[in-house]
Amino acid sequence: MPVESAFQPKIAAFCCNWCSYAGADLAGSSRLSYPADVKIIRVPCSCRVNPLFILRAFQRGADGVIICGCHPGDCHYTSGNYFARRRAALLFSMLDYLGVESGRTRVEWVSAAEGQKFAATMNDFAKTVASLGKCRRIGDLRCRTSES
Amino acid sequence: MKFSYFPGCTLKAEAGRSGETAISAAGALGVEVTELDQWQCCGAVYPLARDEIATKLSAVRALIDAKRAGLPLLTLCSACHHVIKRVNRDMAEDSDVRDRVNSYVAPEVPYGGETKVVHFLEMLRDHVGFDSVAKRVTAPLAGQRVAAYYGCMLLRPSSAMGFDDPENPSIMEGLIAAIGAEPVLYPQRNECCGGYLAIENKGAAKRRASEVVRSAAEHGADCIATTCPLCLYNLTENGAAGTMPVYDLTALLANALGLHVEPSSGCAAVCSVCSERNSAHAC
Amino acid sequence: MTKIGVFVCWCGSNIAATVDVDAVSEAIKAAPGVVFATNYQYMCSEGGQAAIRSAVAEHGLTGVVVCSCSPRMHEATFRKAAAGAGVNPYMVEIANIREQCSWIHKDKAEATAKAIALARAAVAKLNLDRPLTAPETPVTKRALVIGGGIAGIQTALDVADAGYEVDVVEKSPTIGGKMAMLDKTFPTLDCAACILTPKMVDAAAHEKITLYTYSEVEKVSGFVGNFTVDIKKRARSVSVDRCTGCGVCSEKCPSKRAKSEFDQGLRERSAIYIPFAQAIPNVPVIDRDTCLKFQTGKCGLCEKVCPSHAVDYSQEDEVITKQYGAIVAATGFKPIGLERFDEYAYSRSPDVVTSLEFERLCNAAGPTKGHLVRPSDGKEPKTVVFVQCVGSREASGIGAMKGKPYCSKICCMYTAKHAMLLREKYPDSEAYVFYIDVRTPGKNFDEFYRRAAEEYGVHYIKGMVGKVCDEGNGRLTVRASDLIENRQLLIDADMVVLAAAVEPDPSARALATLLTASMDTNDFFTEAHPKLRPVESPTAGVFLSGMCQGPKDIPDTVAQAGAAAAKVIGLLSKDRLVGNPCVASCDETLCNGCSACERVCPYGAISYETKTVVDRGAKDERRVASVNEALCQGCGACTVTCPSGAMDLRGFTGRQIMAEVDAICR
Amino acid sequence: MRVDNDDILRSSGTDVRKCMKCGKCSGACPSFDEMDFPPHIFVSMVERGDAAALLSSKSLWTCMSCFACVERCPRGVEPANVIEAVRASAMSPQGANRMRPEDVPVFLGAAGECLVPQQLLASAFRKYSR
Repeated sequence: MPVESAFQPKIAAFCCNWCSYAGADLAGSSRLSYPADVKIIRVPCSCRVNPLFILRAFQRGADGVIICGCHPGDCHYTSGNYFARRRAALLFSMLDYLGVESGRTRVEWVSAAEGQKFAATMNDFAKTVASLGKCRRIGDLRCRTSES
Repeated sequence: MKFSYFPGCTLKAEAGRSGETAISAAGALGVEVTELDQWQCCGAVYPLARDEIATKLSAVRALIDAKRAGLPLLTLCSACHHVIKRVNRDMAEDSDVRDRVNSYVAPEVPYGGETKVVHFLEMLRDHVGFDSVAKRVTAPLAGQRVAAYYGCMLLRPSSAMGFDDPENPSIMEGLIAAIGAEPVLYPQRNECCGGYLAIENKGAAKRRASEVVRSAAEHGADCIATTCPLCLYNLTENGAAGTMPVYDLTALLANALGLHVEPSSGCAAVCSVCSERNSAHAC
Repeated sequence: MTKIGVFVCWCGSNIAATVDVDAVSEAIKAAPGVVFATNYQYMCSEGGQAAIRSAVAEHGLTGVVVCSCSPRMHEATFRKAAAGAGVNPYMVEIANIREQCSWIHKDKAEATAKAIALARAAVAKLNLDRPLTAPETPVTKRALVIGGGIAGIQTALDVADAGYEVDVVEKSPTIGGKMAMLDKTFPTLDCAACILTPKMVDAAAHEKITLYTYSEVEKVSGFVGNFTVDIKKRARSVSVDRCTGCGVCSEKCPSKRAKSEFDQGLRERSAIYIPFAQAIPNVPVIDRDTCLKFQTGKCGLCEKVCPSHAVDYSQEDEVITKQYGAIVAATGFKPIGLERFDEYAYSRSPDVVTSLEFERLCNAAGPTKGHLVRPSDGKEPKTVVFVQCVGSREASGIGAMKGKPYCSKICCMYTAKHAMLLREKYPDSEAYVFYIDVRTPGKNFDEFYRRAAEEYGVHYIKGMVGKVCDEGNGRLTVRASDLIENRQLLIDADMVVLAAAVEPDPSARALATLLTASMDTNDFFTEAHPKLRPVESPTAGVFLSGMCQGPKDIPDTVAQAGAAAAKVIGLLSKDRLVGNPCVASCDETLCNGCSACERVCPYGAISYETKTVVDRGAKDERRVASVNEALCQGCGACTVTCPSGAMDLRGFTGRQIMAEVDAICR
Repeated sequence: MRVDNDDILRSSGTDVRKCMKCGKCSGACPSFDEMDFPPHIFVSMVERGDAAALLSSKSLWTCMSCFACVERCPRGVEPANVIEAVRASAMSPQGANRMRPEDVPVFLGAAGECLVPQQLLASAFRKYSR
């Protein structure tokens, strides 16, 4: 992949096991590319994503964090995605207040059938994050490795 | 039991005596009623437009005066009751209306719908109790088959008025039974009398009012009783045309309590003969 | 410290063409805990699995990372392989370097770097994995069906036919439910009793089925496979064993003023009564509220006249406790009360009836012996107006809603049936049906409705009734709109039939609490998944049959009843249930007893108990959360809700996920 | 005459999109026979943005605001409010009032006393002018 700029954002994508992770698999088996900067962490449900995980990611130098879950009403555990949505709304507005731009955080619903949407979402998100540049606001110097 | 009282224009003007009748009946039942010092017309019709503020102001002023007196606000005319109760609900629940009205009226303490608006019938049912009314009746209307006429404004919209079951009400029948008469149920009792159409389209108002009177007659009523001055007028002038007496229910109450009300002039037919327990008594 | 072996799969060229597998296995050797790393052509093949086994033996591995395809594909394979090699199967992590890497990237250096990062994340997580054991519980091979209508009967018969014991608990004195009240059924017009009563008899006669009528579920504890249920058998005051069902008691009973529940109040019944002729059991019950013996102490006539000495006034309620592996809710429905719909004059006029009342008036075993007449004066109706959607499809406006927001689903069809029955009985009668939409999806349903209009001459009018006036002379005036012709109609009618919305039986709410089964805002039971698990409650071991889950007609109800039975049979056929060990657990030393987790748990798996907690050597009485591992499905909602960090999810602990975050943000 | 459909939607304060076109309002309306456009058509036309066509409707002056439609609507739409909103729009141009102060004296007696209940005059005046 041609590298347009030296900056390659680090993006953590939390995907629920039942919909979004399967959607990512479908994107893979359909050979739909998205940037290698996006790395997926599998969780049973989007509601397992503790706000602390997101803060940790930014502290450790992530430039963007996205949570993907089942569409509203389709949660494998009936209501987990609603919890995730509410928690994310609160956390993201606080992060925005702290200077972590709202473009760096996102919640997206991706079903197991939406490989196309998964790839498109990741491409779009990566592009947005890249345009925002390095996230320095809450990164912890002590957590920086020498290479960064 | 003490109440502030909002008489409204009609009961002060041509039907003036019916307001006084009601108040004296209340007095006889041990209810102390104080007319608000100053009041303006309620607005006559509740403005259905949400953004309409000016026409709600006088109702709010009355509500604020009652709040100052620390008393529930008693109403008698259906229209006044309807307007004041709905405006009060807006003040309690619609922050937009509340803010705009408060900034316009500028009371010492912002008004937020604190006053309880009570119709005369509710006062009798909930504060005096129909049983107590029955006990004080000295001249029961035995043998009279009285058809209660509710009209629209007391009952609807029920979520705002919270007065009675809008489709199968019972409060007036309760009072009719308490004063010794026999209530007559008929399907038109909660259908419109024609309302203000009487000005604009007398023919339509006549058709409506006649339908109400016909329905009451078919169900064997001797007379119709209502508490709304406009209904009283429409049913008398446009509906009954002399075929069926239409009374102000509070006058029937006063007579049953032995207050011997004089017949009212003009449209507001108030019966004085009932105390003689005469069933045929067109005024 | 976990001794980790990493196995990088080529997946033929699927991975190896884009990812430098040698580089990955080489780089990962430096990761903490990794003592062995290699790569192989096909890890999922027997050869790959053998490589795992030998590496475990050789290096004493206690954990395995496989860098391969999606865990959704082969996680189970590799867990099994690890278990075969003596490694705890939950000490296996998969790094998905195919779907998430080789298949979506073209640049080999970039893909290789990402594969290494993903492998590192898996290793980081595995370092914090702990061996887990999937819980196993035995299964009680008996099912409980709550509700004895057509749904409950069908489920019970299907489960019993598969050879399992089934108990049916029914709160009324007989099984049969609402279907027993119906006259004909759509779209075939066959008689409801003719097809239902044989099933009732089958259920009663089935050696595997026990019926508890006039009984209620009082208490439920336990979990899937192992429920313990208290059933209260209310006192019938008549011995089921002795009674022969001769009916002399009901005949002689002097108290005959109670309204018959079965006949929708259209007939009066005695205090000792059998609801209807084909009732099962065919044993009367004494309604103690109207019985003179119980109310005044005087009477006792039924006891005297009973030839088999079955009447027993001293009977008391009895509670029995039984074990079940599965529970089926089949609590059914009722039509809504029409107190708030008096624009239709329902409470004013006896000739304004609900559809269920109309059904009884048509029924040969009903209060009029099938002679369809007006309840007020017993005259045959000539003009009948049917009003659909009474209380269905409502929305709240300035006030609270009077009815229900949903479509009741069955009204369009039974109204067509009723109109046809009327026209068949009285060819000179007129039937008007006021409808908003006619909804007839179903096999032969639309044809049925069209027959009503075309062959039976039923007048279908798109519009709604605004007011019904009881004119007091035996006439009803119906005022309604005709939207197609844009006019208002005044119809002089003899009867008005209201298609009242359906609602869940009121007993369902309390039952849902007992079962910790969730309900929607309308008190219908919620299914585990609206598409894929329609007959299961989110609570494991609880299944749904019939109207308690949503409005349904008889064909749908029977189909769902069978589906619920299949699920029950699938559960009971297992000797032991293997659970998911990746469930929530509570660190009692951290728990502050706030109950936040209990509220978010969709499965009712969390309860609170007061117990002695040893915290840093000190003993303390505390109210702490406790997770029922058989009920927990492992979603993790509680873990994030917990303000003190006491709740964690095994297999996906906070530390594990943090470690993954750290690894990929490196 | 020009009318802003959005103004009508706003001032009626009701959500006409909730209407499921059952026609119960027109089945309940006691003034139906006096109307050219009955209540359900008012709601429908305002919903599709065609309130202008209603400005000359006879129904504006024959709706009695009895709230039967409001009370009985199963969807919480308030047809009477929609009619009132259109009525207000129809009267907004100068001189478009249906009732003028000079129309009042016919209802007064020789001594200036009201020949009809004052409430009737007041309500009609409020409804027919602004």
